[in-house]
Amino acid sequence: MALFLEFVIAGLLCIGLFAILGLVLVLMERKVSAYMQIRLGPNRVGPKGALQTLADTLKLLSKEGLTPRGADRFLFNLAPFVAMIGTMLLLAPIPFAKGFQLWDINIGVLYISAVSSLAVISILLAGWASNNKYSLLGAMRSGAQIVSYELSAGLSIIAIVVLTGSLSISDIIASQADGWWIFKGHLPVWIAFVTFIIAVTAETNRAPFDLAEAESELTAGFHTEYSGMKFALFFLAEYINIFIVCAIGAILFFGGWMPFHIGNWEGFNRIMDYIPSSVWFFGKTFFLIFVIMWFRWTFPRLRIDQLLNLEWKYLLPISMVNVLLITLVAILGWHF
Amino acid sequence: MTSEALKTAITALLPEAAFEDGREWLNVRIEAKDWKAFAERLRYQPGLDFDYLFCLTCVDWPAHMDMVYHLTSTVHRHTVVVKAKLEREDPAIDTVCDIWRTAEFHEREVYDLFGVRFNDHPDLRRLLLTDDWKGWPLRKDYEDPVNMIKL
Amino acid sequence: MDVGLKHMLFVSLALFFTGVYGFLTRRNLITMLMAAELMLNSVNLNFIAFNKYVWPGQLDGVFFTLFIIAIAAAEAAVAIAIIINLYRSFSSIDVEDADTLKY
Amino acid sequence: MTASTVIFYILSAFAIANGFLAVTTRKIFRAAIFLLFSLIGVAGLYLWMSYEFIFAVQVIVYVGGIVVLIIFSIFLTQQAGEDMPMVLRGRQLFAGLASLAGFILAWLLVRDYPFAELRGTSSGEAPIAEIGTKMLDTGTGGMALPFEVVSILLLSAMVGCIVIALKTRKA
Amino acid sequence: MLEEIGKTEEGDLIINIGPQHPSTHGVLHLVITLNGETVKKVEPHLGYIHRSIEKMSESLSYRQFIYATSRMDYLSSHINNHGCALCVEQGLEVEIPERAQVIRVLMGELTRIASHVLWWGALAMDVGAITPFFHAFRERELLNDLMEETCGARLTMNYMVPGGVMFDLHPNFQRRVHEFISMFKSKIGEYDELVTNNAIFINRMKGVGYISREDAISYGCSGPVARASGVSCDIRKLYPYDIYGKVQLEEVLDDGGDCYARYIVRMKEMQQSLSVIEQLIDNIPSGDHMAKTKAVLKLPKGEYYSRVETARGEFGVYIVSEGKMTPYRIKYRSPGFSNLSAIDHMARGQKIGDLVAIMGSLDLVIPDIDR
Amino acid sequence: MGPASMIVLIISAVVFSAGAILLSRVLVQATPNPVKGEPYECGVPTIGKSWTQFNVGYYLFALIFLIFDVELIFLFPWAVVARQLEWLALVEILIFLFILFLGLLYAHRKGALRWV
Amino acid sequence: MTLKTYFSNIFSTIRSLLKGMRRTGYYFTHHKEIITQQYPEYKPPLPERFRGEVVMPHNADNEHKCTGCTACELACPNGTIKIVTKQEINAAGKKKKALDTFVYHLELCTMCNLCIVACPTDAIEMAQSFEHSVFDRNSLIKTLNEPGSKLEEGIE
Amino acid sequence: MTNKNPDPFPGQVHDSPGGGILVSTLDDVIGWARSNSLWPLVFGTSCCAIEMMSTASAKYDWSRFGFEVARATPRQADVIIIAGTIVNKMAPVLKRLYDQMADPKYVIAMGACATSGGPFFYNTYSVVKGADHVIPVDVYVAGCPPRPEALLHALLTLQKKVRQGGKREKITIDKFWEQPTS
Ligand code: SF4
Ligand code: SF4
Ligand code: SF4
Repeated sequence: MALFLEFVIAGLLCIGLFAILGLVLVLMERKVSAYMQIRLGPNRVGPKGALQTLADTLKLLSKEGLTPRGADRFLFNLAPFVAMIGTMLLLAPIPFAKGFQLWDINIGVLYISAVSSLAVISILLAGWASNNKYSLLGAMRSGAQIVSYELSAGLSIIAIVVLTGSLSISDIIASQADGWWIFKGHLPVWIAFVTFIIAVTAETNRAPFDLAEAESELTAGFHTEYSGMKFALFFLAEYINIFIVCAIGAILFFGGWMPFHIGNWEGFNRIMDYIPSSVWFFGKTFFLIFVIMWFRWTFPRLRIDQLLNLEWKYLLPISMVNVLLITLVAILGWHF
Repeated sequence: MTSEALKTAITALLPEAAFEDGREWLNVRIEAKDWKAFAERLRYQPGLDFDYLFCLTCVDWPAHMDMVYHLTSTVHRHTVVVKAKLEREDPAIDTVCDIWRTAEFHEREVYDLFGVRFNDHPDLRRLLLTDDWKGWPLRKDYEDPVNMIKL
Repeated sequence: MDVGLKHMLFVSLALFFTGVYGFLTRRNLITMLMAAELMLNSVNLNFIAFNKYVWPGQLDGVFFTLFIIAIAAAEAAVAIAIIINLYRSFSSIDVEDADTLKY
Repeated sequence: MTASTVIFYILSAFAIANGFLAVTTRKIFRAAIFLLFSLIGVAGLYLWMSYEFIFAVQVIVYVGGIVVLIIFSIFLTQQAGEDMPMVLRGRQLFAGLASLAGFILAWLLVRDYPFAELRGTSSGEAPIAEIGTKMLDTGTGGMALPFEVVSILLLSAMVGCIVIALKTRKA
Repeated sequence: MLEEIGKTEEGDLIINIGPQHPSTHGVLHLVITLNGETVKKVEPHLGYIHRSIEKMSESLSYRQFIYATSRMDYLSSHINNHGCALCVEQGLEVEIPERAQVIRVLMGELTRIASHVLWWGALAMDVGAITPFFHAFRERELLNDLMEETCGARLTMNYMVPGGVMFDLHPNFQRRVHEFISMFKSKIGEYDELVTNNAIFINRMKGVGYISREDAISYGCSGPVARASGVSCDIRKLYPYDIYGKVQLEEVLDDGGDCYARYIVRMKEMQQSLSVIEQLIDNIPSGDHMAKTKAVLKLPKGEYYSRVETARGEFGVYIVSEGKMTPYRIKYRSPGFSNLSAIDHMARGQKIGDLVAIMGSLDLVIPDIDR
Repeated sequence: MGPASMIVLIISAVVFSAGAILLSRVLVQATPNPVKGEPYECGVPTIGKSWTQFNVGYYLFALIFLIFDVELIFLFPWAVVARQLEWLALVEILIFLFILFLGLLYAHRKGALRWV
Repeated sequence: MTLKTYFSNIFSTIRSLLKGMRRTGYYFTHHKEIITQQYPEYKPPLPERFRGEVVMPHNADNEHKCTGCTACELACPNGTIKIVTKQEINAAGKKKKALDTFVYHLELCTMCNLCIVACPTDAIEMAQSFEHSVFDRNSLIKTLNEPGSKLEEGIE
Repeated sequence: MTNKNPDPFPGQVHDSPGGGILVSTLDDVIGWARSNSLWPLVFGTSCCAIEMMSTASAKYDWSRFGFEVARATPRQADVIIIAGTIVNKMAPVLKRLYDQMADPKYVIAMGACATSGGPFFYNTYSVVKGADHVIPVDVYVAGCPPRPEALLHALLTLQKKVRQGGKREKITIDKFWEQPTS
């Protein structure tokens, strides 16, 4: 019974985290975009606009979620579920703070890259089931895009795995107790980091890689026909996905919840330790999220062939070579 | 080329062409049946090179219709206005959209609003109005009691 | 009743013969490929089950599965390339159509 | 019946049911999706047996790769919205009987075969480090050679794909 | 070659872009035939905003019809009004005070900048960068404000009337124009940072939507679209009206013929407009802002044609008068109409994403096309 | 919490989504009309069917992806032990990656990575 | 493509992208660049020439200057103004045309200013009000002369 | 630039005089949410659309009220701002867009054209004399074009209506424009 209760509590916690993260991230996106666009952004609803996204969510909740008549009803309604499950499952190995992790699975990062491929399925499902040309085109685009970029994302993860010798997320974090990889690892880690950020931006369908929902081309892409809560679930899943990939980025390159330490400055290190580990974790993650948002509000969108070119002719060969480079670094012990 | 020189050149091309006093540009009045051949000469004859059709329209007069073509040459920078008189009942004239590509849309527009048929036009459909529209709205006798509220 | 090797074998057999059924009834190359994938999967399941219950601690089953998956992927890729090629040539991927066209 | 047994039953029922749907549904796109679920069910069984690595491999290759490819090929070749033609009764019957018979036969064989089950002696896990070591091991029992051969296999598969696929592109 | 691309075959997909679509800048309806992502054919369907302005103008007096033209190409409403006013003045044979001429040119060039700035933001938005759009509006709002002070409206001005301009300049005008100039000069570098030099943007634009010089002429293109293909067609230069003959103005030409060339031409045109404004702003002659005209205007029987260079190209007004209070027939030659007709030519064989870029680079204003 | 967390997560995802969708069913009454169910295509009726077959160059990328995906899964176990095995690991992976790189090069040469 | 151009491509691309990011980053951190005006609280001072709607000013004695000459009605390009006149007997005992109702269709008005220019007595002018949102469009049809108002003395 | 007028969340828990607590009704909460999250459809036909863009732009910034999430598809939009003239050819499209929106949906007629045909009321053969001949309109805003502030005012007016649970009676329309399109 106690176990059952634990499960229920964990489930509720996850749902809560999920919902709150979604609200916060959407609000953050709107504020970030506003400031970059020399305007104020939401500030009327609730104090400083804090309740804006809550209002949006409640609005979407009280909006009709229609199913087009020609659509494959079953798959159409299934798609948001697949998206949600796929995203929710990714939460399992994320350590939100020291020792606060649902499941320290021993293949942690591999698990992440495996489960995240559910996202592409949900998009293909949604695109196909909608019985709409824009949706289908958008779904195909993002299918090709996501699977392509999975490769370089995977390769840059491997780069770190070579250094740590473990796939488990807790091991990866532990290996950075004396410094984050981004500082310890020389140029190859930087290359891996840049590839990783580009690849996950593409994998989460964010601008400048948002071809799946390229508004000026395909209206709303794969979720053109979705409305109300079904649309909201996609929206939510998209943002949580961003959170998760940024969390992975923070874990791999910035030491997850590890505080910032400098060599043997004891006093400094001790002060850093006082900051709760969860603050470190969320701070780093949100920084990466901000970077990804920064991309979105700065760059024009790539064209589909340029996008695939970038992956196949630039990122993939470079990260393949980079893996070799990092092996060399690891073997020679050139990292700090 | 000056107006005078143009006049001689055009008379040489098409002796039947009549000239009207234009304010700024030379106005040439021709028969509708001569238009196609004349247009080709205007476009391709060296020294004339009227390669830029910048305005194509129609005027509906009580008794007849006038097709009006404003042509200019980007080489010599001279301009000529060609007018062709059409029957009011079943107006028709040859298309020039193979000479000037822009004519394709302009002619469709004239067809749409005036009902002028352009022979050999590749795609003569209504352009601005719905396909099932009745009547030719820019004709002077057009009446539309439903949509048109007269002041 | 504890779950053991026999259970796994049952599942894998069921999957295998579902695949066989699909392979026999479908006439569409893509669906046939899907049925084949199902069968391959049941084989993989077998290997892992044997590895777990009969030779725990050894890794041969795991490696077999790994290689089978690799081969399956390569096979699927080539098969689909062929299917699409067929389709482009005959605008059909029905086995019987391909038959009559003597490909 | 422990929770883990229940989960086993759920997973296997999920895999088999979806597999069955995959071969019987008449909408080809749905068939692909059911196949996907069936594969996920199998992956779940791997996880249940604590072979996390195999689970991840299964998901990455099948869910993220093969099924996506199948879906693409469906988009490319099918009037995907339409039902596939009904299978002939007789053929259905024949295939059903044949596979049922095969299944029963095989099951009868397997059921009574005394496998040397070593239950409980080991957790049966396959730690990824061991897999890695063995994979790179050049000695006897090492998989270094097959490992390199895989790359050649993949290369040839890729070359094959490209040759086949480009044949029509040119045409 | 192009014809070959245009052939439809099995596996082609016909989709509608528009009438309600974010990148058609209004209500253009394109039916495009796609093969995969490649555009095989674009068929524009017009008329979703055909407001029968030509018919309406036939029953409006010569003072009244001008207001309707601000609603055609609303981004260059001053210049449109200018063209109409010129045409009527041609018939009335009135002499326009020099002050009015300068004011007209100033307003025209300010409008051109405002229009190009908006186009810049919208183009960036079309290719997916949203922030430039907001930055563009910052500059545009300044212009709107200063025009509002003088003309009393932000968009549909109806400021130029036969015989001059409706009001004299607002006392603040010169100061605010100076403010704008200094502000704009400091911002134009940011435009380059954000968009012009951006590698993604350049890749999206270069080599896309090519149209050769001959084709541009044949399609009747004008304005920046034609000039980007090397066609010299700036009315301000070729057939100067008002005081354009007296100012220093360089015609911006480029021979790239693609979207990037069109982009560069417009960017340089903004500089040119700025220089015209700088030449004039401190030398506005004093005098009347309007010539004396009769209360009721009647054009003598005859035909009148006048043309001006709007932000989009050559805008012509063709009036046939029977000597009455209202024109007998009026035809507006809109630059967008001809420019749009080339879109099929430009887009064939390109990707669907390119189509959006091409539309953006044509700077379409649909009511100007449909009238 | 271990593997059980997956079950918890799946259940909570389903509960969350289903709850939200059901709740929204209760909160709105929709007014249906005949056009609502038709596919949206910029406000005009669709031309032809939406579920037509597509002729796209995407699939070639998916094919090549599949190959590299398999490569990826072999890289993971390698990466874990790469540091211990040192040069052996480097050499083996050099050969492995080199062969695959040849494939990529071949694809590039043949124009398979070029968009059509 | 040589290896050198390959890498220099990459670097120039990254540099141009970073420049763009620096620009947006600058705006993100410099909030004084924000130009938003908060409308409902902050009502911008509108230039007096701004044309928001046509009004007819009345003086303290509820008198206006409109003689009912219909010049504005004629000048208006789209029939926004309807003048209803009546016959009135003035002080001298003569019968004279006078304004009865000045109907102004705000929903039709294009703010073109032609009526104002046309009016010989400057009886109407443009107001700067712009908050014309209503639930029912009939409420946009306005009568500009106040009930019981008269023509100002001395206006012909 | 502080927030001068925060819109209180009606769902909050109030202290009631009796010491207990009292939660606002569900309808209030929904009205609050809907009114504060009016996502417009990207729909502008002509000149007014430019002013609509200005309203979205930095100076007027309708995102302060949460209106900035302009959706390209009617499925996800809440309000159509008819910014511009509606002509006969466009009318069926507008109707279709409106029909395809998910409930609840609202309409703002922006500018003289959308309100009544405005500048094109007389002597035109193709202009619909007011968008409410095609779809029911909630708020009309006059002007040609209305200033951005005027559009903001219209949106705030609509908010008021929504918050009161504004149910609009459907306007019966004669369907002369409903010509079959081929
Ligand atoms: S401003 Fe123009 S439209 Fe309005 S009433 Fe006056 S003349 Fe008529
Ligand atoms: S407002 Fe002026 S123009 Fe109009 S009727 Fe009155 S006096 Fe005449
Ligand atoms: S109301 Fe005026 S500004 Fe708005 S669309 Fe109509 S004409 Fe243009």
